[in-house]
Amino acid sequence: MIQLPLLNVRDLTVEFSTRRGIVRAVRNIDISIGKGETLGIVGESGSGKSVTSYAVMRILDRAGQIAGGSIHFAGLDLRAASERQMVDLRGREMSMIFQNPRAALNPIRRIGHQIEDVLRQHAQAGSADAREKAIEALRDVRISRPEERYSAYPFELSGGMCQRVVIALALACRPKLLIADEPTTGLDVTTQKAVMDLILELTRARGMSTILITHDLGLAATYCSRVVVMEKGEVVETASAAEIFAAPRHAYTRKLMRATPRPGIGLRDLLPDENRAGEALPASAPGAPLLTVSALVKEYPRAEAGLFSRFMKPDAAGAQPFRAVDGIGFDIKRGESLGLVGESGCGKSTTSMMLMRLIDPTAGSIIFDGEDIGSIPARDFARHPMRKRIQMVFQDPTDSLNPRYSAARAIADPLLRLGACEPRTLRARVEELASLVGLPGDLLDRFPHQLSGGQKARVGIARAIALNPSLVVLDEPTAALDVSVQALVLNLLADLKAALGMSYLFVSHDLHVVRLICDRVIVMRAGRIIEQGRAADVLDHPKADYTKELIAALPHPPAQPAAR
Amino acid sequence: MLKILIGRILTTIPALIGVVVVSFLLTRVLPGDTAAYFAGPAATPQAIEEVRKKLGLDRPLPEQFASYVRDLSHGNLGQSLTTGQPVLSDIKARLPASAELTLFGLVLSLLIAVPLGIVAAVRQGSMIDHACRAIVTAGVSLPVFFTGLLLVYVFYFILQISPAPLGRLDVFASAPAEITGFYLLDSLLARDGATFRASFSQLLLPGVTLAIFALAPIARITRASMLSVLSMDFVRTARASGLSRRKVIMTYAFRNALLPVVTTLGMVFSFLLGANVLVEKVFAWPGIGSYAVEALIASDFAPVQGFVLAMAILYIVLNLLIDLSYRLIDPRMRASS
Amino acid sequence: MSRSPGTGAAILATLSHARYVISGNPVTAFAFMLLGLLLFCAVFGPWIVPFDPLASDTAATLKAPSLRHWFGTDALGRDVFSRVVAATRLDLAIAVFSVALVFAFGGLAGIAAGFFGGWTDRIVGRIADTIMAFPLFVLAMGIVAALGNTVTNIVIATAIINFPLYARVARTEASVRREAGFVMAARLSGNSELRIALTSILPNILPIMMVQMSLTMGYAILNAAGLSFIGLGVRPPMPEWGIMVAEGAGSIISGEWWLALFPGLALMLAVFCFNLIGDGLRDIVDPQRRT
Amino acid sequence: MDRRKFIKTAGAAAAVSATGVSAPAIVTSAMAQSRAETLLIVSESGPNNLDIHGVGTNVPGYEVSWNCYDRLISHEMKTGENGAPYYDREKFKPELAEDMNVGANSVTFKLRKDATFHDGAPVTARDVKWSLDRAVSVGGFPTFQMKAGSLEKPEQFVVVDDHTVRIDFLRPDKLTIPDLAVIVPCVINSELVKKNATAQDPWGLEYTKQNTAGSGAYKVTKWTPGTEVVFERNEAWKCGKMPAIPRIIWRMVPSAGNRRALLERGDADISYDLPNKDFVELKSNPKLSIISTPYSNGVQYLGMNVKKPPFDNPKVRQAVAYALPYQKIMDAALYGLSKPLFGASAAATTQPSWPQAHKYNVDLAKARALLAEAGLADGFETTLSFDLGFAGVNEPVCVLIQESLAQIGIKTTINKVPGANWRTELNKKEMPLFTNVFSGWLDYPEYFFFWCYDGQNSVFNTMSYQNPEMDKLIASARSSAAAGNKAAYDKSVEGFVDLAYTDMPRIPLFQPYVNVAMQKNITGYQYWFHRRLDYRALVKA
Repeated sequence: MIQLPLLNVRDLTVEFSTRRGIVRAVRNIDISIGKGETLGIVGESGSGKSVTSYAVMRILDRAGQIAGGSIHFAGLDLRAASERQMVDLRGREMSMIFQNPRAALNPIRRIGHQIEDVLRQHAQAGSADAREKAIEALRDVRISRPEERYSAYPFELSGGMCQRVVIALALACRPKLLIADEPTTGLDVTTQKAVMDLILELTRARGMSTILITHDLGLAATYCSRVVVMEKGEVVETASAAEIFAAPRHAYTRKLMRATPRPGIGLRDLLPDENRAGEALPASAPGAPLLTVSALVKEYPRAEAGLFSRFMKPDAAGAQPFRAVDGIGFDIKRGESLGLVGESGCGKSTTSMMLMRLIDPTAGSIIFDGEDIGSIPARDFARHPMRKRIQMVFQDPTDSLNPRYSAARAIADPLLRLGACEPRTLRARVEELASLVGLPGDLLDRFPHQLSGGQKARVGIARAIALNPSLVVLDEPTAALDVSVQALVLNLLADLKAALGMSYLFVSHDLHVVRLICDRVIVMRAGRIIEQGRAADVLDHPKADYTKELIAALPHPPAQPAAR
Repeated sequence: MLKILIGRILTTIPALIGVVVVSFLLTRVLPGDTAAYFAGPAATPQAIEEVRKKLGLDRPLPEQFASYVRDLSHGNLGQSLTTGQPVLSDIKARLPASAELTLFGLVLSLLIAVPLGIVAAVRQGSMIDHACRAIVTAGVSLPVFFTGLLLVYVFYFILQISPAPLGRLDVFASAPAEITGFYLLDSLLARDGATFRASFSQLLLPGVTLAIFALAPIARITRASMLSVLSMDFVRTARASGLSRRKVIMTYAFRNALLPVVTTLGMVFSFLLGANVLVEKVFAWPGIGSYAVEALIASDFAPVQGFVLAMAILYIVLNLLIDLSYRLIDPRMRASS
Repeated sequence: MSRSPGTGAAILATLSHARYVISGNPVTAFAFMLLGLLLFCAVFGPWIVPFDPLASDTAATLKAPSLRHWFGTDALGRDVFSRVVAATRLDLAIAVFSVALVFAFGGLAGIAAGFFGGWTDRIVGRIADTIMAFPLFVLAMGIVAALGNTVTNIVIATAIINFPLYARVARTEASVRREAGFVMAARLSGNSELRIALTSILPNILPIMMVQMSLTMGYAILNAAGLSFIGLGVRPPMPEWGIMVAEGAGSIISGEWWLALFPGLALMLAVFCFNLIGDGLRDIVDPQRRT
Repeated sequence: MDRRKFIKTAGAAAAVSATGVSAPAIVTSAMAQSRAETLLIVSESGPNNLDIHGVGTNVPGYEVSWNCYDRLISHEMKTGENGAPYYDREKFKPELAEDMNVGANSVTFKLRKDATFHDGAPVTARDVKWSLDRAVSVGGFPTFQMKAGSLEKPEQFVVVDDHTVRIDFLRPDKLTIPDLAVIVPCVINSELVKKNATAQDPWGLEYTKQNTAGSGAYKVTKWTPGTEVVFERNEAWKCGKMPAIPRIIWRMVPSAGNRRALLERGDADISYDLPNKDFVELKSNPKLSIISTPYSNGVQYLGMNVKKPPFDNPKVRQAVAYALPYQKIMDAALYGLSKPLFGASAAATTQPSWPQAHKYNVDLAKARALLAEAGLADGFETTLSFDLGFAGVNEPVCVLIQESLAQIGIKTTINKVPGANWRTELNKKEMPLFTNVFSGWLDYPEYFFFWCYDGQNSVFNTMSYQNPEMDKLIASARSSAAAGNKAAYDKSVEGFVDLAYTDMPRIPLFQPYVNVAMQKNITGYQYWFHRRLDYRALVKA
């Protein structure tokens, strides 16, 4: 007897009506998943991987519709199913979990009630036993003291805990299929691992099929038996995980795999062959300390709330001042690239803001090239001659560009303000900077919303280096980028550093990336430095338990075939 | 909880001081001479000066202000020239009328506008959406006094289905025993169905007039807030968990959309209290708004100041209530206390 | 350096987006048509009206609408149609000037409050709170009564009562952007705080303020009408919708419905138009729909 | 739903519930009052004080005083020009007094023995003296009005015995007796009020402000300021025929349109402050009767400040008089509901009466010529002010005047003055051009001229007109009236009228009407000098 796949997607096309007309987000794709199977769908942003899953669940938003093909679930034609039938299927037969677990839960409803809602909707529980069953569902996802948590609101739980609740919600009715859409994006690595392990364990124990949608090849490789690679709305390759990593057939798959940072490779190895510049990366030779930080502290008092501000930000009064950075000290040498890593809330961003002199430290000193810039108030620093020597590249390239400035205007801004340039030569200098960061000249008159993520990142970098700074703080500069773009940007940064002789402070949560680009690394936790040392030493032979834990949690893609 | 309440009240003190000072100054620059009014139609200039001295209006402004504040602290809001009564008792007598009318209008408006807003959001871009928008906008585009007169004309004069626009009760009916000052409630409490019906029918037209005016802001914010909530992740989660459409919209989306609606309600309420001024004039409603307007036209300081002060206090109380309802709606607020 | 090609492109993009929004939104399209009509009346009104809006004709008082007098005549025999058309200019002027005034003060104060925070925020907040604590219409009445009932004072009063609204919106938008990446980047580029507020914050919240402005324009006209109703409007014999409605309202019951109806309709259409445009603008500037 | 039926059923329901224990008594008694026994009056504004002696009592307050208090004497009725009852200036009738004896230096009143105050206390001569003392002592309007009849000092009022009062004259004055029949010299329950007086308030003004302490035909049983006044008939009233209507409800309805609607729908019984237009149109309503009577001794005029150029030049004033659109004003602003005061024929002789028509007519050529003579051929600019409180008439009047004056080159800006500020502005005597009404309770030409044209420059001489010749004529009219010299009196009156019309400091526009609209079943309306309603005579069929 031939075993029918649980889910069979054939020739699926999804269209969105936008103001530029009909856009096909997904084109003629075939995907199937058998019972008990774990399938990974991998692709970069815009590849249509999420749209596919929404189409399967039939929860596309108003503008989107299934234009062609078929979706069969357990033999039922989902395209033809009534909304009524779909409501019954969703949550009971097939469930979905999303990224950003905190946002995925109703913020003002007790989590227990949210689980009950699902149970009762699908008649899995009545009013008598709903509470009991909800608590049981919470217990299933390893939430300790589930009776207490039953009455908790999402904001009272950590991100990882929220994701467990979302999983409990999805699995409460014991569905046959679970679609996990980027379930761990935005979570810290240690949490990420715990959540993934939990999903895998539960679905295996219940014999469920799972679709894991992710941009992270490493994650897919670690957890999936079969992988579908999507690019621009099409499936480019489908194969077993082992197969796809051992012998990727499609060029895109190869490019993707190559661009994924992993241990044991160099920066240049991330690039596809055709982009690969001939010259090897020059080794950095750190000189004398450029910046010395000692006993740096930042405290935040809690602000009082006035009548006026109430509508915007209802916050509490009278709490203890909060120490975001708690007496740290380190230095950055000339030409050195220092990594600053840690999980969210560890104080790494606050530290970089203080170094940038955008906020004032509570205590401690920041000696830059012999001068204590920490004692200059942040508001006066804009006019200080040191200003041009410390610049920054921001995490979100979209947010960091004024929507009303063209690319050229954005790059020219520091040149105009800090007067490094004659007005006549301004355009030439902007074009020079653009070519330096690999931004085509014809894009210079475009506005941010007309540029791609990678292009915006390049504009941000061009702006940061416009004044030939000595130190550039890079705040997660590639976190919002796809891996293939990240590979290019990382290489660009390394080249620029070598060419212009700058020092970098590289703030990141991604240990793989830090290993590739940094000479030294500092590990922070709760405002303190846990460990610091040469990047290779710290990452290969961590001393602190916390560092060990971080490294252990990293997904490890299987060994790569040698670069051809 | 109490501490927060006190804290909130404390933060409103500067605004209260501002209101007292501004209303004092504003009424002092009003044209019209109180002394001349008191001195009577045929007074000589000396007689007017004498009265001025007697009323203390010849003293420098800061001194007058000090005595005004002194009186205030004793709960003395002065005397109204137009009604001849102490302002405090006037306001006490008239506030319930205004409050009842405004609340009635607000509730009526809510009952219509909120469902409209929800439907418009759920069916965004449909003809229903456009129709809702056109209707509520038309409502807010008419001056309230015009709407009021039109309603009187149609429902009282032409169709004869509405009682005479003669205030809160028919001339020949008597007010229910005062408990809350709200005739609807009081007559219910007294189990007096006839008075309830009578006061309800009087309340209907002015209430509708106000409600029409309040439709737009409420429907608009409901729609906007629903739209933004509907696009949130948790709504998608709810849909993906197979919750029924009704459950998703009402329990998940709407309750979350309520917060901005409640905020707007506060503003709409104080806005309506202002619009009330005109509606009360049209319907001979013995409320605080018409009282203030007449006083203002007559350059009668004390009632204007008293009215403004009463409204400021009402506004502050209202905001406290909104704060409290925030806490009811959103557990995050409770937690931050 | 040249910014024009980029700006031009941006304008084109905005226009095409506007066309997209309007094409999907018949109500907004209608509102823009209305606006065109209003502007036409405001500019050319005095030249296109069939009668002198101020000329009385005691031989033809209170005539019902006819071919000669489209909207009838008033108690002094003045042509209501001519008066309604001629009033457009004054009413739009009241709306435009009061909104411009409150935008200049309220908008900037709000930006300062949201962007600089601290004492600026506190002071602007207190001022806004104080104004909000007043019953707004009565405050406007008080101001006009105290300063005298001239057009200028009506404009000032309307601007003052709208101050909290503008300050609040501008403050929220500015404080949202205070920590935005591009603002920090502007700081790094050596821009002074004031310069950042004016070049980075202001242009970016302008679209949202435009929505606010459109909505309050309608409110300004209504406010002026309300003031007229209680006798604090503009001086006679200047035609103004509010005053015409207020005066005509008393005649509805005696059967001269045209006295209040036509100016009332004009007033309603104008307010309606501004409100709808405000809504439409919101759709146009809403970044969520602009993809 | 049928409204009447609704009221009835509502009443019935209340009556039924009254048999239960829970319903409060007030509900039933009030609801049971039948509509037929109640008169419903609607007006724009109500009293701010129930006592005319009070500080700043407004005009609606006078109506309360008139109906709730008695005076020593009152006027007889005669038939007016319009066929309706009109008070007879010349004939007095006793009210609290049963006999009046006028001597050369005093007048003596015998009081009714059976009259009682609302609380049952008898009305005595002491009450009368106390009341008159109060009127001349409290200051403000009552004292001013008493002075108009040479009643100035408490010593003038003498208690002869319990039921006899003598009033001594300060000087011979024809107006003394008429002034005792106006509203101010009302008789107040002195014992009751003294009980409620305080050291700061020896005349008990605070008490009478809220309570009626009189012997009149009605008493106020409920007063909600700004909303309603409820009167009940004084069943023990002795000073005249028992009024027909037991209960009066006076409701304030600010919107004129609504007042009209209430009348037309038959819900309100009577209203007297509607726009002229409504009265004209209501005349054709078969369900209503409208009575229009010209103000006695009242004129609406256009005043000019003669102290300041250009109106200091009589030629300019005459030019204005020739340029006013009198007929248009009559037609468009007043709907014909006024008595014209212009365009007397050139041959007409001046009468010894007031108000009377002047001989000016619209003659723009003459007006321009006069302006040119005054050296203002190109005209000038000025401001035309009016009282916003009476905008219904004033605004169209001013707009028409503005339009007309523009034709002779006088450009005017119209200035609306809020009602509260009007008197202040008048007192300043700085407005160059304005329209206003003056009317005197005492219907005598010299009375009018004494206040409005005399060189003493009273507040009512709003033009600041001072002319020794005019003063002489006014003085002679007063003295000859007191002396009873009719020929001299007539000559003086004709003299000052002529002078006023040549010098033209103020241009009479029209004599306003007081209009009353009521249901057909209401009869008995009387015109009084104070122009308010006398409830005592009204009958509801």
